[in-house]
Amino acid sequence: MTGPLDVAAVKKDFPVLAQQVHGHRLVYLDSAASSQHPQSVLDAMDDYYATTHANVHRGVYSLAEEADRRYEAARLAVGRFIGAPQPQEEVVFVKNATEAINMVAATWGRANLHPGDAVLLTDMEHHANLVPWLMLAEERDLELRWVGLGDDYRLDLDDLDRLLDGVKLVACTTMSNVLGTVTPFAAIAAAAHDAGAVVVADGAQSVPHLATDVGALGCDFLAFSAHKMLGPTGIGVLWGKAELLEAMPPFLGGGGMIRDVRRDGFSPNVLPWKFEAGTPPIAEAVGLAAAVHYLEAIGMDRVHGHELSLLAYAQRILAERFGDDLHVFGPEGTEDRGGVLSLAYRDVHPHDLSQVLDQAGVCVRAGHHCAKPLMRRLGVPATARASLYLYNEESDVDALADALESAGRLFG
Amino acid sequence: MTGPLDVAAVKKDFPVLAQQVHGHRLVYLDSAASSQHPQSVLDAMDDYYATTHANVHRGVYSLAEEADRRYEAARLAVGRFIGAPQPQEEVVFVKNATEAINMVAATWGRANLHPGDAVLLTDMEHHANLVPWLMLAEERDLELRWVGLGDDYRLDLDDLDRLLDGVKLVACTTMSNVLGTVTPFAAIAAAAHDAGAVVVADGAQSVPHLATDVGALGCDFLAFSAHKMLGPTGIGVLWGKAELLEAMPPFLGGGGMIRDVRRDGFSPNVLPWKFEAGTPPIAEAVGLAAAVHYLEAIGMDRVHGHELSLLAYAQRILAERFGDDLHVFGPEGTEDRGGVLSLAYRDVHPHDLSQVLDQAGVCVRAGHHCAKPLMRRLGVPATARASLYLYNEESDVDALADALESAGRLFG
Amino acid sequence: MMTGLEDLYREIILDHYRSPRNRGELPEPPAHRTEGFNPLCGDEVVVYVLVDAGTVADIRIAGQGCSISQSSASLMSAAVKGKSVEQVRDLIRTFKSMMSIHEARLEEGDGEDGAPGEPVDLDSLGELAALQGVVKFPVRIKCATLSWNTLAQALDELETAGVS
Amino acid sequence: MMTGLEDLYREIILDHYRSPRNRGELPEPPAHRTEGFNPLCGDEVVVYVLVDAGTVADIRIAGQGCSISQSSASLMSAAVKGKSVEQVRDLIRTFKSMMSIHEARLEEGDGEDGAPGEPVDLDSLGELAALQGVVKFPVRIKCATLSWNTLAQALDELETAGVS
Ligand SMILES: Cc1ncc(COP(=O)(O)O)c(C=O)c1O
Ligand SMILES: Cc1ncc(COP(=O)(O)O)c(C=O)c1O
Repeated sequence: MTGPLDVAAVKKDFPVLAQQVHGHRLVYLDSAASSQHPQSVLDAMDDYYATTHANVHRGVYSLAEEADRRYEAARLAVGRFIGAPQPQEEVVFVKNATEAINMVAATWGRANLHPGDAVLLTDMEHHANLVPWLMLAEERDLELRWVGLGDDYRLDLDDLDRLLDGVKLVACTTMSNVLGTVTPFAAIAAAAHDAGAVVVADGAQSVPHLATDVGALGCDFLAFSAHKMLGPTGIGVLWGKAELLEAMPPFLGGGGMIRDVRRDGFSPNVLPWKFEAGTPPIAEAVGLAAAVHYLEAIGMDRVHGHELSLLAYAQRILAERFGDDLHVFGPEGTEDRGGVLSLAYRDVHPHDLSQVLDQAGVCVRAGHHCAKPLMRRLGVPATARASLYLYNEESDVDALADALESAGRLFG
Repeated sequence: MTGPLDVAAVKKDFPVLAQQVHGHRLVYLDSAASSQHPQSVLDAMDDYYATTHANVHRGVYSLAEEADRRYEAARLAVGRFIGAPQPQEEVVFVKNATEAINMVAATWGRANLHPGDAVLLTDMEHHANLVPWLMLAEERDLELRWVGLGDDYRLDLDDLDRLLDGVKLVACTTMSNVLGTVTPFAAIAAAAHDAGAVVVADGAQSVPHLATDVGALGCDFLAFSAHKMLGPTGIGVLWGKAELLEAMPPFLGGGGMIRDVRRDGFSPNVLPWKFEAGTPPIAEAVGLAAAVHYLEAIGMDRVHGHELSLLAYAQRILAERFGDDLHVFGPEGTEDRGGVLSLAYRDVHPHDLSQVLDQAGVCVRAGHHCAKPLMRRLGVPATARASLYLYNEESDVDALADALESAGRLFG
Repeated sequence: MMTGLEDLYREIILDHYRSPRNRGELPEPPAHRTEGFNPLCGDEVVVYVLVDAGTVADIRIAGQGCSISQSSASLMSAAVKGKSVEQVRDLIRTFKSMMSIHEARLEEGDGEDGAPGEPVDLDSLGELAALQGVVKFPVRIKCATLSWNTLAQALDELETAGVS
Repeated sequence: MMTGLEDLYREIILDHYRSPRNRGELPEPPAHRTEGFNPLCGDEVVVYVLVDAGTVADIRIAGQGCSISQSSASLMSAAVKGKSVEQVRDLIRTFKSMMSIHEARLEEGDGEDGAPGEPVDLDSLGELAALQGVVKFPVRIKCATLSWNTLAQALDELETAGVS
């Protein structure tokens, strides 16, 4: 697993990248919003549907047994990918990272947070890791505290000890989807645990791009989505420590999550099914497992290395070609950094930028990136965000720079 | 759309049905648990992934715009399929029918049900339409009332007026997944509305098999899942009347469901996005739309007609060949009936029955079918359930009967 | 200019974007202030409207947004000033129907050849007709209609308050 | 018999299913009663166990279930009666490891050629070894282990209560 990534070979695995857009080759720079899919992921799902689909957990016949086997095998594959000590119990399939965090808020949160209790968030969080806590704070009259953002686009941890004092829960991203900043999560988690808090990691951005080990992160819960890591839409993951999951009340009620149901009550099933009410995303789990296998075959260190070298290239090219006309909201250099470039180009509005770039086949995301509090902190309503993944190469960065130049001419 | 269904042609559309199981052709009789998929549904999802995948709702570039268009077009297709008056606002994509019902309980329920309020359920409900109300009843100290089951396997409505007196919410299935009984939903809904109650329809079993019109049903909410109607796993639908959805608090918090977020609070987005937190099941919506188109091209009346004639055939053949050795839990004949046959064969346990049938390639579901209170009412721990869909034919029923005979010999 | 974009970025639009008309605030009261958000992109518009004797006597626009939302707001402000509330409501209706994508198109169309839901008298829109190219870029429609929806809401609020 | 099923439905299993041993109840106290559920299929087993001086002096099985869960319970009752609690715990462990599917197999295997997680001394299991064919039918494993898990829970409860 050493040596550089063979991007040309990787690109061939992704059918969508053969697209032409407005007569140009597709330059997909929006993987932080959602990534593309290798053929092997699509094939795994098609094969599942065409040979073994059946509902899981309850079927005795061969088809259902095989569906069950593939679904549970996906759980093991995902668990291994993130270093889960007890994958069979601790990996819960949900619909997306957002549901994973909501589940923690609605179960652990409702069971353990009481009026006046403090929850610590950061100025970098995605709405998925904000709104569930805002909702719970309103319902339960909680105190919300905030780790601020430094001028270097990193978390300002000077005050951490004071902020942690008496805190019951810390919810923090492992990597900002706007700034690309990789947070010092393990240090925060250790301090939070010392202060007696439970720690939720929003891993939506880091799990697809960095080797992940829940033990090393030191989190109690980890949330992420398949669609940002080469997997399908419709499935995400909540990993939680078994003893915490055990003690939590269930989230949604329905089939599969019960041990018994009577007219006057029910008892919940064992882990992880207690948290998987209704028919789960079976084909999607199979697709996610195929995505995990694809990433593992390449190696996450190689994926990350590739992204950092592209990032360095982009930082250099953009500075050379645009100088002060272009601002990147994010740490300089490649330390504590993923391949996300949030751009402000002169005073061209990000929407207009993205529209003009699209004409050259270049896909970047314009908007607040579901991080409105962070946008307010940055003093802009929106940015144009280019984000990199294993299928991007230097020519994609060049295409971005060329298209930025056209936009400059248009909005002169 | 008249004339009988061309089953041979239909079967060719379903790749899984070309499978061999233990040397026999696959006889899939478990569509009430989850249906199989025509190639067109798989193709629609593959095409989406291979040509247009991007995250929805926020992208300016062409790929994202097309993803958005297909996602919202799916909403319209689903809305039209169920006769939704305002599909663009009223059709909410969720992960499955179970989540749809939980959402109603957690939002409308929490906002409107207070200690002592009464909720009316029936003895026929699936756990998906029981456990959410049991959970809410415990949290809110609600009174649960029950419409009983008659000896004819239909709801016993003699007491309905008394039961409805003072009731705030009625949650009722449109078709039992165990008995095949089609409930007199419109009459119940009308009486419930007269009593001032809000009415939730669990349409998981009827929407895939019967022409559906939410106006004719008279429900306020309708829940169903794609995977039982030729669509993918990972997506379901909550339809709700716009004015009720408007007034409800949001369910999950996160990206896409907000209008604005500040450190001290948030305001929700407009319908339907207010209820769609996080990245939705985009490819799955595209697949569901393809399933809807497939069903519409055949015509739901033809689908249902086909199932009823198969049901009649099955009822006759099973009675002829097994007489009193075989009991069907469900209404006699085809009136108020879908193609579900819950069987008890001598005293062979359903698990053993299903196992033996599997050896002949015949897939039936053994168990409580997520309806434990109903099982207790029927006085059995489980049944073996054969369920029919548009791709089944008389030879499938014959294969079932032959396999039952082998089981009889083994457990004689 | 790159192909395709000329329909979106007409000269008149770029002009209103670069030199927005009626930018600023009005004292309230007597003016009425209403905020509008585009939740998808973060654009915010603030409309200050002064209604006097059934007429939009003055209007100012504040907030931030892209060229489409800003120019649309600017064009709107120029178009409504001095008109009766009734005329303004008509104009809002006409403008929004120019901007509406027909449902059939959303479901069946290829994203390029759609026609608006109802026939629209473009002549009655004057300079505003320059925005019709936006319909070809569905995501931008919300940008173009943001200020119009906000103005409509402002008028509704005033009506509820019994002012107009 | 149809091919493949003979591994599951061995004659000895069908015999215990048709004529279950130690079926019934025991008065409690002195016996201890524990219920077990298979949430996936609705099978319920009730184990009555009488522990006296560190020995399973008597055991009875009630409840409902399929041939596998019923015969497994019957075979279990015959195997544990008269044994010391410690011996019974050993037997439970051995039986469950015969029934365990190795994780690697779940992930990579084809569902037919799996081997149990640890080598199991089948000889020590006597008649119980007849249940090893169940491993080839993963969904049925929970049927076979239901009574064993319930008995283990009963012994745990007794230990907690300080009885054994
Ligand atoms: C009547 C009924 N309601 C609800 C459900 C739940 O559907 P899902 O598991 O897709 O959420 C089912 C299917 O299992 C059902 O048959
Ligand atoms: C940091 C972060 N957290 C959470 C999410 C939410 O992911 P999803 O929309 O898949 O639920 C995202 C992606 O949008 C993200 O970037």
